[in-house]
Amino acid sequence: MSFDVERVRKDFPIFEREVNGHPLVYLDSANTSQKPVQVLDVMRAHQERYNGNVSRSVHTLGTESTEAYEGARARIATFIGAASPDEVVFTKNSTEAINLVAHSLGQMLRLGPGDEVVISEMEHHSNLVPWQLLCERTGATLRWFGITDDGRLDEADLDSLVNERTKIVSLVHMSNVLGTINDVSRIAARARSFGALVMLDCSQSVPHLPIDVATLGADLIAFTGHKMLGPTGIGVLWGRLDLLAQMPPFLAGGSMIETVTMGGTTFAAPPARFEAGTPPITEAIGLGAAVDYLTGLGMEAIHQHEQDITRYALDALTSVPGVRIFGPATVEGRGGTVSFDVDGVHPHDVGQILDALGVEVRVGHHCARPVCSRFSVPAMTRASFYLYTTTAEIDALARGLDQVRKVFG
Amino acid sequence: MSFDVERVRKDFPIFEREVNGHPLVYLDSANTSQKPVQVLDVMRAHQERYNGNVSRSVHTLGTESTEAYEGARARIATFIGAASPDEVVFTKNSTEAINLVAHSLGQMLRLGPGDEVVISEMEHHSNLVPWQLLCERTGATLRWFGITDDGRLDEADLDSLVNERTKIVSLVHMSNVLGTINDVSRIAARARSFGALVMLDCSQSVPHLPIDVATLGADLIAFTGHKMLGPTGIGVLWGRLDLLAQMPPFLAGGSMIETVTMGGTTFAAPPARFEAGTPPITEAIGLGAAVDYLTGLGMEAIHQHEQDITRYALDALTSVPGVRIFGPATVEGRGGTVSFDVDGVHPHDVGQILDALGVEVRVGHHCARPVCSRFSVPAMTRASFYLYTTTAEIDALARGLDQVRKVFG
Amino acid sequence: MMLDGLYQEIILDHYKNPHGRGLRDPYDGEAHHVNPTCGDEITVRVSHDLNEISYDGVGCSISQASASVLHELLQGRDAAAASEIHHAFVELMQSRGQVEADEEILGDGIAFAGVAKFPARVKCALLPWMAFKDAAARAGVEVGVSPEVKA
Amino acid sequence: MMLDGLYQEIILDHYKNPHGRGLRDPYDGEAHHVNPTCGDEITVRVSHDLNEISYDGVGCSISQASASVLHELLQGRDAAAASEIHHAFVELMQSRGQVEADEEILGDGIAFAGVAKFPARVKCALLPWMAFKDAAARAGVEVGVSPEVKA
Ligand SMILES: Cc1ncc(COP(=O)(O)O)c(C=O)c1O
Ligand SMILES: Cc1ncc(COP(=O)(O)O)c(C=O)c1O
Repeated sequence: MSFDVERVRKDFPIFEREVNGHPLVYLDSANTSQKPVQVLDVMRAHQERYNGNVSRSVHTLGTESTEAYEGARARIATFIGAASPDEVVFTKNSTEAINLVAHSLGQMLRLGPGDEVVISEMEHHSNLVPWQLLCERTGATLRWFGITDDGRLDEADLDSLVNERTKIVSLVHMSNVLGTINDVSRIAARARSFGALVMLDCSQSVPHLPIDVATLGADLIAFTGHKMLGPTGIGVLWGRLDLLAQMPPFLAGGSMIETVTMGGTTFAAPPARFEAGTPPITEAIGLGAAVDYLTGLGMEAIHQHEQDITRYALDALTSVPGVRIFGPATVEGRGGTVSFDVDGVHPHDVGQILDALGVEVRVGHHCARPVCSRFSVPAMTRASFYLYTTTAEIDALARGLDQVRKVFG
Repeated sequence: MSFDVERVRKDFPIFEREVNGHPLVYLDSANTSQKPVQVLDVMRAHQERYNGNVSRSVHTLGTESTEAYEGARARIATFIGAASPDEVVFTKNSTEAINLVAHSLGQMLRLGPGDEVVISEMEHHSNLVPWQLLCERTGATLRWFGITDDGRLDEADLDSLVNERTKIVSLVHMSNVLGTINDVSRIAARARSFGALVMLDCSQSVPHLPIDVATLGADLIAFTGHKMLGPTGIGVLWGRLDLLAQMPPFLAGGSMIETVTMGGTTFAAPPARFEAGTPPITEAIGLGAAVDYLTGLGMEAIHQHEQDITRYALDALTSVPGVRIFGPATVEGRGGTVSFDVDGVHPHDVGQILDALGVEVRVGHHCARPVCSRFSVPAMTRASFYLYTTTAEIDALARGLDQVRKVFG
Repeated sequence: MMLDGLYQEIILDHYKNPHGRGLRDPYDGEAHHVNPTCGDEITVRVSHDLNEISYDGVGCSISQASASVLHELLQGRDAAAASEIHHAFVELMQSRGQVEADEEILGDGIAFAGVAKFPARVKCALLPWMAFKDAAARAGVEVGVSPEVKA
Repeated sequence: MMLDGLYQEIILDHYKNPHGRGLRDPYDGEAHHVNPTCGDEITVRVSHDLNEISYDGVGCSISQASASVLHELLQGRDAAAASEIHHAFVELMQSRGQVEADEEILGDGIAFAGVAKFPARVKCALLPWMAFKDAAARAGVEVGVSPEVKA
């Protein structure tokens, strides 16, 4: 393996700590990732040396801050293949990015009764509830793709689901529960043929896969900094510039205006139009550093490492008696997020016993309750991997599951 | 002076740097404040040792993160005198907090034609444009208090401005341009007599004054972390719990739900209802540390120090020929933010020359263009102070203004 | 957090062999509670004299065992006794391990003393008790003044 | 950033004694531009043959001097010449100080070379030139293919 995971791990201070007397085995990166010292150092240096508000000052600190902030925007634009930094809007997380789009497109398209918005049963609540509320506000109808038994998007109803009434299609690119990577090309092509706009929730894909928005087939995508080695408090909306230019603002306030009188306001061009108030400056700069770190290792290499780990994990879990895996059974078209059930033991109890052994997995509905309902379970246990995950950690997980079965045997 | 400003300054690493060969003289704290090492250390330690997502995990990292995050909420609640931590909602900045209220109250009150929203000419764009848009969306009417010649809220029209049609009154507590601290007791009492809700934009007051929401007379307040020694990316909405409990959600997504099906969603109680998605975790913890730092020094002592500095600055500026001060001429009812005009020199040029001398002031319309229009200037120069400001820095400003007059003499 | 004290034998027994499980008629008050972070759910039914307490739900060992213990402790007690026990259990759970559990009052409930040290699991243990309190109120029985607990 | 090169005598002269200031009739195209961060504003009017260029606005020394220099350089030139000058000025401003200014083409405009090193002020210098470009387009004159500049 050319990917040197042990060297990578040295960049992450948290791996020095123990949990309950065991070395930390962090298998919850789909929830939030750990942060390398390179990212933390850039943020700290900014706060100690260059801190000033952006876009508002002619003074040196303000200019330096603005350059660092806009520099981060430019590097993130390059990272995802955007045509211009102006296509990158900073938000606080994916969730805000999706809400921004739901509100702004709803207004731009004058959504109303008879119009349809299409999502899927595989969505994270953050790409589900904003569309439910949009439909409630406007009278539009929400429709959705189902999930097949092996955890893939069920395209059987494509022709009836996407039709001349469809205005927006918003789908998860990689499922945070099943690990499925959705190839949306057929859906996007059909949506486009009816003039519908296509959004992808890339919260789980941008951190793990090489993404190029020029060829992805989406008009808009959302992702979030804390899942890709960056800090909390920063997310990204990418949109085609000509589309962003037509979209009305969502949050309003300082820095998104052109001119203001008490009687009325005109708005700045994107991305400023969508960045009301003081943005998460240090956090954007931190995300820029995260993108540098990821680029340094290479997204292709990272993805390859995760495929190897996932293959190993699928094998290991399959050989634990009583374990049932949800989602694709092989690494084809799936990422390093594996949810499973341990027969007769509630996920909460599974998670608790694993934690006692230092193994950190997530349990619950993973903010995607309809996925749990689809597979008729109230909750699942999920192990999720990243560039720093090792096969030894998968072994620790498997040993932990043996322990679980002993306690509840 | 019992307040030891030199000791305070040692906590701020940025004061070690020079700007253009001069020691940094940072007079732009109303724009964003500098951060003490105590805040930066807490954030760094969290990121290196305890980083996990909140409210979603039973594992140790998640539990530790959640306790740190909720602990910060509790300390911030105490800092402003809230009845319960549940009254404190974390947002990304003041601007988001105000937009949240504008959207949620608009829906809750079913705002429509005939209803009125009252603000003032003294508002920051962040407490102005959201209400303009709300009125556009709903057909309600926006009305506003004017500003007197000496920069105070003009209450002459109170009886006609606040009436039985008034549903919401939202006012700036301390002006970010004029420095005026608004005593809103008469306005709030009248608003309340008609059943209207009162919001205060405390972005400039919470960082500088002892604030007790129990006696402030507002139903809701907003403030922002980066102006009070905290990081960027974090703000606060405080609201009376019984009011928050009635308000519908604004941003939707993970962590703000009770239960979700494809057909519909029910929502969590406040504050979770208003915190969709992964919140700015490290940033909230940083703001908690900032509040600890401020509490350690004492808000009364900080305010007293700023009053002393402001008195000194008003004297110093008044003695520079050609300088005209906007806003209250004495420290009574005003904070440490002083905007002024240098006769015949555009603020951009004033700011540029001061910057060449290491003196960082803000120039422009300060995101409050109507205030500039009110005083018939396109822009102003503003010096703003904080707990770390010294009289020597005011002297440097005065010397800088002499230089400005020389260049443009 | 180490597991010491979390998975007591008593708790695992109640989990594997729950007492009084299943919803029964007639009843005077019913409440359905959900733990939104983990998806645990419980429905509790109560008669006005507390002679019948029935429940059903899905959830982890802690929440299910807690429901079984609740049934054992409260069914057939008068309002005052139920209130005292309810209060003692809630207090124990919120004590972070600082309160001594009284076996006289709490019976098998003392096995939950260890749960109090796991903040993420306190909600699980309390879920049936909060649902019971609501169901009882709907049946006309006020169960104490236990501090409200956040879901 | 030190002030070296920002406040050149030439700039201060144009600021204190602007050329061609004031809006005049008739004109064929007009544009109003605003710099939202600092509130600077300018209105530019242009005749279809570029024989009349008039302007008015409020702003700092850099933006006002830049308008005066624009007037001096472009009024009465043909579209090709105006386009060349416009292009050279925009290029100079976006060069961050890496491009040598050509006095043959830019005349007094070369005094703005120093401004290019102050990112926050480049917008000020360009404000009149962007407004001119729009006004000219409305008068039917395409001024070059200068890269678009963010306000
Ligand atoms: C009075 C006032 N209100 C609102 C804001 C907006 O704060 P933020 O930009 O952090 O959202 C500011 C500062 O920019 C302010 O001074
Ligand atoms: C698929 C997916 N979409 C959206 C989100 C929301 O991201 P955030 O919580 O950062 O807004 C997440 C993660 O929580 C996710 O996994």
